[in-house]
Amino acid sequence: MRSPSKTCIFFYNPQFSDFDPIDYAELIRYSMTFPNVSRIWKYHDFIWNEQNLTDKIEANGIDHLIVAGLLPGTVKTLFSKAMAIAGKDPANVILASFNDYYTGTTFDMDRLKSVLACLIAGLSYETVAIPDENPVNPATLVIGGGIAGIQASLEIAYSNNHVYLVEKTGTIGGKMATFDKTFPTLDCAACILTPKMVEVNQNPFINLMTYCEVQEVSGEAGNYSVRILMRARKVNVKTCIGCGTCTEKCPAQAPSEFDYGTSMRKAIYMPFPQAVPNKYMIDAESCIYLKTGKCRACVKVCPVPDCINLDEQDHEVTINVGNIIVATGFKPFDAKKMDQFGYGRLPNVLTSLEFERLLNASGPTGGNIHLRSQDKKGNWIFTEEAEKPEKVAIIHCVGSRDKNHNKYCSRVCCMYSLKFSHLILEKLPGAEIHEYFIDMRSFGKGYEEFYERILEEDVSIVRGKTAKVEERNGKLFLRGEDILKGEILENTVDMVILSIGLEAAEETRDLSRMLGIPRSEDGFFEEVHYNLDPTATSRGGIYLAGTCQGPKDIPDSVAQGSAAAARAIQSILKGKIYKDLISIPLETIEKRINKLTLVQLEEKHL
Amino acid sequence: MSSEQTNLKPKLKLAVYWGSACGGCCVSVLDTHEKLLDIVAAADPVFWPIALDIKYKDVEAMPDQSIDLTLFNGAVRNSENQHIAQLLRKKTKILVAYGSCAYMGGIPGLANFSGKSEVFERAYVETESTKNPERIFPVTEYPVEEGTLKLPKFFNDVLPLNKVVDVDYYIPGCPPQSERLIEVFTAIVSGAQLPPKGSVVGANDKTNCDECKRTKSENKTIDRFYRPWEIQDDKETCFLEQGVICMGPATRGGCGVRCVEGNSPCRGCYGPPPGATDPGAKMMSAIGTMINADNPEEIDKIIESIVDPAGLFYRFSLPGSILGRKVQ
Amino acid sequence: MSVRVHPELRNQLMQFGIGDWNACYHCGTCTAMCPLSEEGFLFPRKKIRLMQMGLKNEIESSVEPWLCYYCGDCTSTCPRDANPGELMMSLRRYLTSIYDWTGLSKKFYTSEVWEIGSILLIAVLVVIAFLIGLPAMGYSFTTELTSQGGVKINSFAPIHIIEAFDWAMAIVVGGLLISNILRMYYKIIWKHGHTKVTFWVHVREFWRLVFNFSVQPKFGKCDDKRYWFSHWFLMSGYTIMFIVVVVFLPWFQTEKILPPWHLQRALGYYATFGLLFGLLVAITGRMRRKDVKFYFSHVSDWLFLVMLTLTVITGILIHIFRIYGMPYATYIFYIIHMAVLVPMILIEVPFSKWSHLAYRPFAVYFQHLKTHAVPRKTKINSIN
Amino acid sequence: MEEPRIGVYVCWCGTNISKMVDVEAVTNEVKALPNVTIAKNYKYMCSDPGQDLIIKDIKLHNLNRVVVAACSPRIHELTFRTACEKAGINPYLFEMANVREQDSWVHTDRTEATNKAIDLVVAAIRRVRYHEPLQKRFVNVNPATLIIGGGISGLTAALEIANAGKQVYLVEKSDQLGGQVKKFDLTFPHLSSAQQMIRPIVQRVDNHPNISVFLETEIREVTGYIGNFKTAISVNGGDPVELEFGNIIAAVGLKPFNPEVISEYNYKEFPDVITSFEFEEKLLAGRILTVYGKEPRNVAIIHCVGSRNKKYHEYCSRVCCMAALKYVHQVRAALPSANIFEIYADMRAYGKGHEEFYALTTHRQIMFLMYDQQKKLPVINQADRSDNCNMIIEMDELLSGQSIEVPVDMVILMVNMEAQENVKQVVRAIGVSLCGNQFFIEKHPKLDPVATTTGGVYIIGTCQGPKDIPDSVAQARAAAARILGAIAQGSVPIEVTTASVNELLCCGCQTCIGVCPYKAISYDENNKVSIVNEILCKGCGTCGSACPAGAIISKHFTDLQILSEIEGVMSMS
Amino acid sequence: MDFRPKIVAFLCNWCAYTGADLAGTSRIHYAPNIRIIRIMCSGRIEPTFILKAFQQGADGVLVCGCHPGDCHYQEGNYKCLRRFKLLQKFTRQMGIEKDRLRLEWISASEGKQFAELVNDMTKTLLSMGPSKVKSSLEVEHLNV
Repeated sequence: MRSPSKTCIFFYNPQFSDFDPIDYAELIRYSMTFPNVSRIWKYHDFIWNEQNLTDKIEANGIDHLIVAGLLPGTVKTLFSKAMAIAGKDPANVILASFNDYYTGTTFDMDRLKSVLACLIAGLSYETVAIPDENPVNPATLVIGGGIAGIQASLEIAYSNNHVYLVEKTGTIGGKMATFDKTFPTLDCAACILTPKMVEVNQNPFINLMTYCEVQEVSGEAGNYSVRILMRARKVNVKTCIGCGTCTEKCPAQAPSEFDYGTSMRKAIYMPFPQAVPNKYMIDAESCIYLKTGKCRACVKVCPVPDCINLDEQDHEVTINVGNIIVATGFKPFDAKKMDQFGYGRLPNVLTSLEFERLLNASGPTGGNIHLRSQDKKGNWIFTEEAEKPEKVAIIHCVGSRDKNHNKYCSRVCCMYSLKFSHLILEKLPGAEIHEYFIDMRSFGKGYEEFYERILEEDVSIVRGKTAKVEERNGKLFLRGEDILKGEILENTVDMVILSIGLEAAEETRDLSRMLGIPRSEDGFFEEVHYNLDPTATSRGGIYLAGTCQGPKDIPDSVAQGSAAAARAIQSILKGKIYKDLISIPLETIEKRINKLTLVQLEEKHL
Repeated sequence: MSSEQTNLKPKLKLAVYWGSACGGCCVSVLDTHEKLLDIVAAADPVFWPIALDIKYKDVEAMPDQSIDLTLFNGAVRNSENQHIAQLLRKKTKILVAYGSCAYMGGIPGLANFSGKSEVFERAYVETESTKNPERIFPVTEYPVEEGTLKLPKFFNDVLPLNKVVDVDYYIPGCPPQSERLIEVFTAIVSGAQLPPKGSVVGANDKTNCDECKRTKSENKTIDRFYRPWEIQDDKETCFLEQGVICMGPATRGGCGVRCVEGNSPCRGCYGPPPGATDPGAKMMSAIGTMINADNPEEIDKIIESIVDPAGLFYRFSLPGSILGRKVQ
Repeated sequence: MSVRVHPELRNQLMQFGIGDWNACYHCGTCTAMCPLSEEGFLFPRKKIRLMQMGLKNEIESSVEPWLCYYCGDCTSTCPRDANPGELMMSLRRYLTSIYDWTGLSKKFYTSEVWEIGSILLIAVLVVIAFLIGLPAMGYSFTTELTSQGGVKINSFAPIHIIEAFDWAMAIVVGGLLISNILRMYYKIIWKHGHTKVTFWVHVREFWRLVFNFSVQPKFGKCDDKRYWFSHWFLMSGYTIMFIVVVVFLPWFQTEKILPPWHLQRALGYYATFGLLFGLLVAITGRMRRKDVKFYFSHVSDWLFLVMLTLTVITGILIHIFRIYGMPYATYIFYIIHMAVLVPMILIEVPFSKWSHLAYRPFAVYFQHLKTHAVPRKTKINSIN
Repeated sequence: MEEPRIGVYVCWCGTNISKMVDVEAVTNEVKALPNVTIAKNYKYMCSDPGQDLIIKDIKLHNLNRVVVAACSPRIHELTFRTACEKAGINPYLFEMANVREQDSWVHTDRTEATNKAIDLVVAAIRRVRYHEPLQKRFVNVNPATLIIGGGISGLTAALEIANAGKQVYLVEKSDQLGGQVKKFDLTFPHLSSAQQMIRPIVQRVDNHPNISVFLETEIREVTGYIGNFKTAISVNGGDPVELEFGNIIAAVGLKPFNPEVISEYNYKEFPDVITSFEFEEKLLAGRILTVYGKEPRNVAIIHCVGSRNKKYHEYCSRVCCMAALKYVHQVRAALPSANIFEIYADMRAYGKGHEEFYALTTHRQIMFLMYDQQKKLPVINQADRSDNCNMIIEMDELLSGQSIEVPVDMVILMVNMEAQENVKQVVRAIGVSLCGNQFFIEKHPKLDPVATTTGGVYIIGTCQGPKDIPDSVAQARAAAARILGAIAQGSVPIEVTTASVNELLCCGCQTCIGVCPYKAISYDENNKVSIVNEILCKGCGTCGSACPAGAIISKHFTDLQILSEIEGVMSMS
Repeated sequence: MDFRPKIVAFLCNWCAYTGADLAGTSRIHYAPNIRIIRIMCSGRIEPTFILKAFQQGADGVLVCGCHPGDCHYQEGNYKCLRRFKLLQKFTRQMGIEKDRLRLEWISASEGKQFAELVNDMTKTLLSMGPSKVKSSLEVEHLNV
């Protein structure tokens, strides 16, 4: 593209996006300063039909058109058509989609101006706006020890570079570790994940920091200094032999986070048998000693001298890193918000995650599916004594695809629900299973085949989301519509599984503030470019991986984990790293545009 | 004994026996020509049915372990062979399975493609020169006025020697090359360090191609197999590359590649090399690899040109092979 | 044979109310949420589907819109912006216009000018009738009071004339209404090629009409019973008043002041209270816009409420002024009363919102006719 | 070789194994076997404590052989080998018995399953006796990388690696870079311009000092091995150029499905039935016109053409739904009054911002119609004059239960994405395998989506399975990460279980040489024996079975080892 | 005791063995009569192994590799096929019934097919009865 002769700009802001935080007047003023900009139209003072448009083009002898605004693509074809009719090259209809440069809360006007400036000069913003470079500190910080974080850490470690892997909980493994089997191949999550976890623990280049949280991040690309809170585990990770005597003796109980509360764990505990590090830890909230100052049972029985130190305090460390990879994952949708399904009120309405634990051999029922039942004290608990469900219903899209909750689709629910059906049939042959879905989204590799397979199995898969779940004489009564049959569908089951969606994790908000990376409307972190840079952020040296960027299945998270690592490794190999994209002032952009032709520019910045 | 005799090195006691054999092996001993004198000089033949008139009872009378070296040739076909084999084992220090038959079953071993009944049927009824309408077959005991005539029991299977008794060494060949015999014999006589028990002696570890003078290349792809008389052998290139199955690559050297020298493919009498468990299987595997086709039909077509794989690949070794005999 | 889809129908439907039926992605929540949706008569989703696909005939032949009493559960649980409740409302408006052969209904619903215009016109005519018509006919009113000190109302509004007019109006309105109901019957039952309903069934099921008209049990099924009561109270009040005014006017519009416990007054008071209560609930609801059912208000909704309220209030005033012997006030308000009442009846009952008082119970009746319909010997063209 | 001292460990795998296999029985059964020093069972052998158990025993009972009966060796063989190594014995003196995937998970009779487990463990024990220590070997990595395919993923990977200052050879079969994206007008869901996106990338690649681009070039044969590959390419018929590189990325992408085979759609018969790709051409040209040069009054978009249907392709093409929704906006903008029909099966708006985009689309005056992509496809027929439209689509509409007819003037078929014609050739050249759908098989469907079973060869983008731009780009970077990592390390481990020739037995018949697919065997004229280049050798062992003289040893899969394994599985019956 | 046929199976590591694993991970149940031996490539399978299995008393031998064209080592499965064909001709001569020795292609994604294969083969073997290879080798008069 050489600098176009006669350009005109249409500012477009579609009716159906009611919020319009862009100061168009300012942009117009700015664009007028360019000599080759002949005309500018604002949305409202222009009749949006081809006739009018064609006339304008012919009348003003326009050969380049820039359509700028939010989702200008919605009208692009109108413009290309007009150009074609006017006998001009439709390829000269250029879009300035501001939504690609949305910085979360506001629009950075300078950035929008830069974009316009580039396009007016016939250049693409991405080519001109290449930030300056900093020297880079070879160490990398990975926040979050889920599969994405693990993958990223390992990738970097493989390149013989140092990684700090900071994990909030007492073990790495994240959500995946709590799953029983993974779709569509149904290989057991632990079996494929644990080797990687072990690897992380053994890899000399990875400094594993579990039970830690990032407190503050300062500095810029290539040299961030990060303050990390190291929670008191109160058990010495180095000396603990993981024998478990302490747990046996510990009198205090609390619901197990790992089992999503479907079982109890002691105050001194190991999150799960294959936890990494495979060491115990103390939960200050439930520890009797820490509340009353009495007990110390664990200390008494611990075979290792002063391995347990109940008085250990939290402390902070500060590390310096060149790159940061954010892989904080997701938090499950709170099913209580949808009262019509009675989660929280009805004991045998479970979330999908709870059910994963129920399926899992190391879960509360040793991998057998039992109903929740009341113990002597009347608490609802899972035991292997309890009855097994004969009829199970699985409701898709709980909290997803719903304007009252999360507008977006959570991407994995359809598949894991199908997986559930299969696993239930396997564990409870002859069980009656009903799946209620809206659209079956089995899009991944081998997913459709899996769906087909389940269809052949003895499961009723019904199009039509259940509307409500009520208790009727001890059983669960569902009412829904069978869309395809066009019938009301009423059903009484023993257990209901809610396929809950994924939401941005709590820490996302704080982190986005600390790291200065925007979040999109759905609350997940915003990548710098939807298509071209799904794992990078507008901050230099800060990358995203896994579900913190949006709902994802395991392979996609893993791919992103590696992808994020790529940039880090790249910068380390080069010894240099790009600064923040937003750090480039408008003047610089303008200078570059004026000074350089595209080719020189390319050469300089490669 | 005279005094000068006493300071002489004591001579070895040598036995040579033929089980189910053609006699070729015994002849191969004689084929040592003048070297035979050296043998006799070093060893007294104490039992050798074709050469000396010594009865079984004489052997039975001998003290155990009194014979130093026994060359047992021929396979074990009947109770007599078995009896003598066991007897000689008792009396002998070094029992050598001499020749292909004793080693692997040899040509008689081909009888294992059928059973006793078929053999009798063929031998005593069907053979063109036989007239036996009453279908009279040999029996182990037959009463006459003088008493009962006895015949050894005819076994259903042909067995290599080592399936009947424990064998010290094997000298392969049909028959073994006399030079090899001499080598082995002198080794024993000289009291040299003998190889571990159970090894094949009088043959090479490497297979025949090693000595074969024909030109060999890597392009061993076969579109059709030929039997030797079906093609004009160019007398230079490897038989396999001409499409003629030559057992050379899967057969121990030691014979001096005589057959190939005589422009006839190796037939494998020297048996498998140390690396191979089963004589025919390795060759089949190799030959299979050479078939130049990918789709089943073509492959079948090419294989058709191998008329009798079993007979071809196990000509000398069926009883000694993994399967040992045809399934009954 | 298969039916042709009509994308353009949406443009017509648009005029009958708010609602973006394309937003519906058919999760079925609304139908399942709805306490009134029952086997064979499923809504709202199925009806939304008809609207989406512009299946005109299928829409016209459906009773379901009338079976919906707009509790709003569907709308509040709808995961998209489809707003099923309001869509059903729009459908009812559309159907009313379809049943009406005069085509006025469509005009009234789709053009505010037409609706308000015609109301004003009639109002003016009424006023003229009183100010010019009656005097012209030689009627002159007196201001002297009765022995009880009440206003001599009949001197102003000669009972036989008013009664005659009432009857006339009743016949016109009734005629229109009946003809529309017949059209409704035709579209819902008759036109249905592949089923027929025996005469006996018509007779046997008739009680449902009466029952549903008087008790409105369906409305009762909606989650919030208050609305049912207020609506029923209003409806019963209205009906009583209607009957009394049209059929028993001489007995009702008396100059003699009867004791309060007298049936005439008792009925009057009951109706008044019923109307007032119902109106209060509806108006406050529509103003507060807290409840989904009241969230969206079409012009026709407001117009009707306003007019009815005016009618009631003027009615009350007339009553008071008459008893306390204030002739002028009485007469003036009598005119206003009529000026509001007449257009309300003429426009609302046959052509607009008020027609539902007839359509709803009939819909239930037809619904049951449908359920007892027996198939004719024609192939059914539907994949379910 | 010293007398084997074998330690046998049976894993419960929680209940995965112990539920169906009596691990105690197995342990007791094998305790007494010759050479077995100890036999134990444990809940999770793969866990740290489990591994420690082995390590301790090795030291305590100076074991020199280890057998673990647990899951598939494909999962944990490495884990336990590493454990053995930690304990100071050679990792190859270890053998694994697969009693989960191939026993406890597939059988229902506990005794049978247990017997089978015993057989398998015994076999492992017999086998491991003959295991020999093998040494890990490394090769240096050539920092250059070959990328096959100049689509968005190939380009991204190229830039990613080149920007790290490493050489990239980018080979593209067509005459221009940009791949499928180059054929698009807009991208979903932000409706940004695909052209504006791809053009600068292509320019960057073209002008990048570290990237050499070869257009109209195909890779026929790649020799060598991880870290040191070689290929000869001839740029459009010119004399061949020799390239050397350490890693390979396959990004050959997919090609659109040809709907002619679907009789219902009468593609080709009706000129106004076009594929999504043909429609993109129209969009780029600026005009949406029927063959009669008129603007269509009715446009239908049919989803899942060739997808999700066993007759054509069972898999979902993952992008069509969103692309179709994108078209709604584009058609609507150009033809404000046209009727648009979206004929779909399931609306798969799963990605970030997709569902929102779907919701947005519903506001653009469009009619959604649902059909059954498995059982009954819509049928496109010629319309009568009376219909005043070109074609009529007859279909059974699922959401309404009506069989309907839809008037249309133009039909856009959202065609499925399927494998390129030359995929087999590429696969053969770089030595990866294809799955049933002709997609490249990744090393692990979950945890290793971009690597393959062949070291140094990576697969990215749609050739691994259909995906949209962000997912392809993410994969591209993922592969880049691996390669940059390897380059940073400088060397990578290579195949250990190779073949080798016992020169004392080799008779020089040269049967083996022609057999090797990797040209790893050559003939040594002086010693008259064959010799194996153990770096080229990938350890398939076919030479081993081809050698008539039994002179070739396939390490870790020797005749002796396999034969004793056979004896092992049969020994208990 | 009732006859439980025993099948010795040689599976290539990349396709067949993975397929068998997939059958496991997908919990597709099949007859427990099979004993799987893993080799890297079907091209490694030698007649010796198969004969050995029969000699040891296997009632059936199953050989599985990648589908033609899909071999992880490019053409190992073709070599396997050729050898197999030749061997088959031999085993038939040796009186081993055809159905006791099978070669099938199983891809990494064909867990289901593998399970079906095993069940099918088990069924045939059950109907055929035990293999006589081993028994014909037991020579009655040796222990004289």
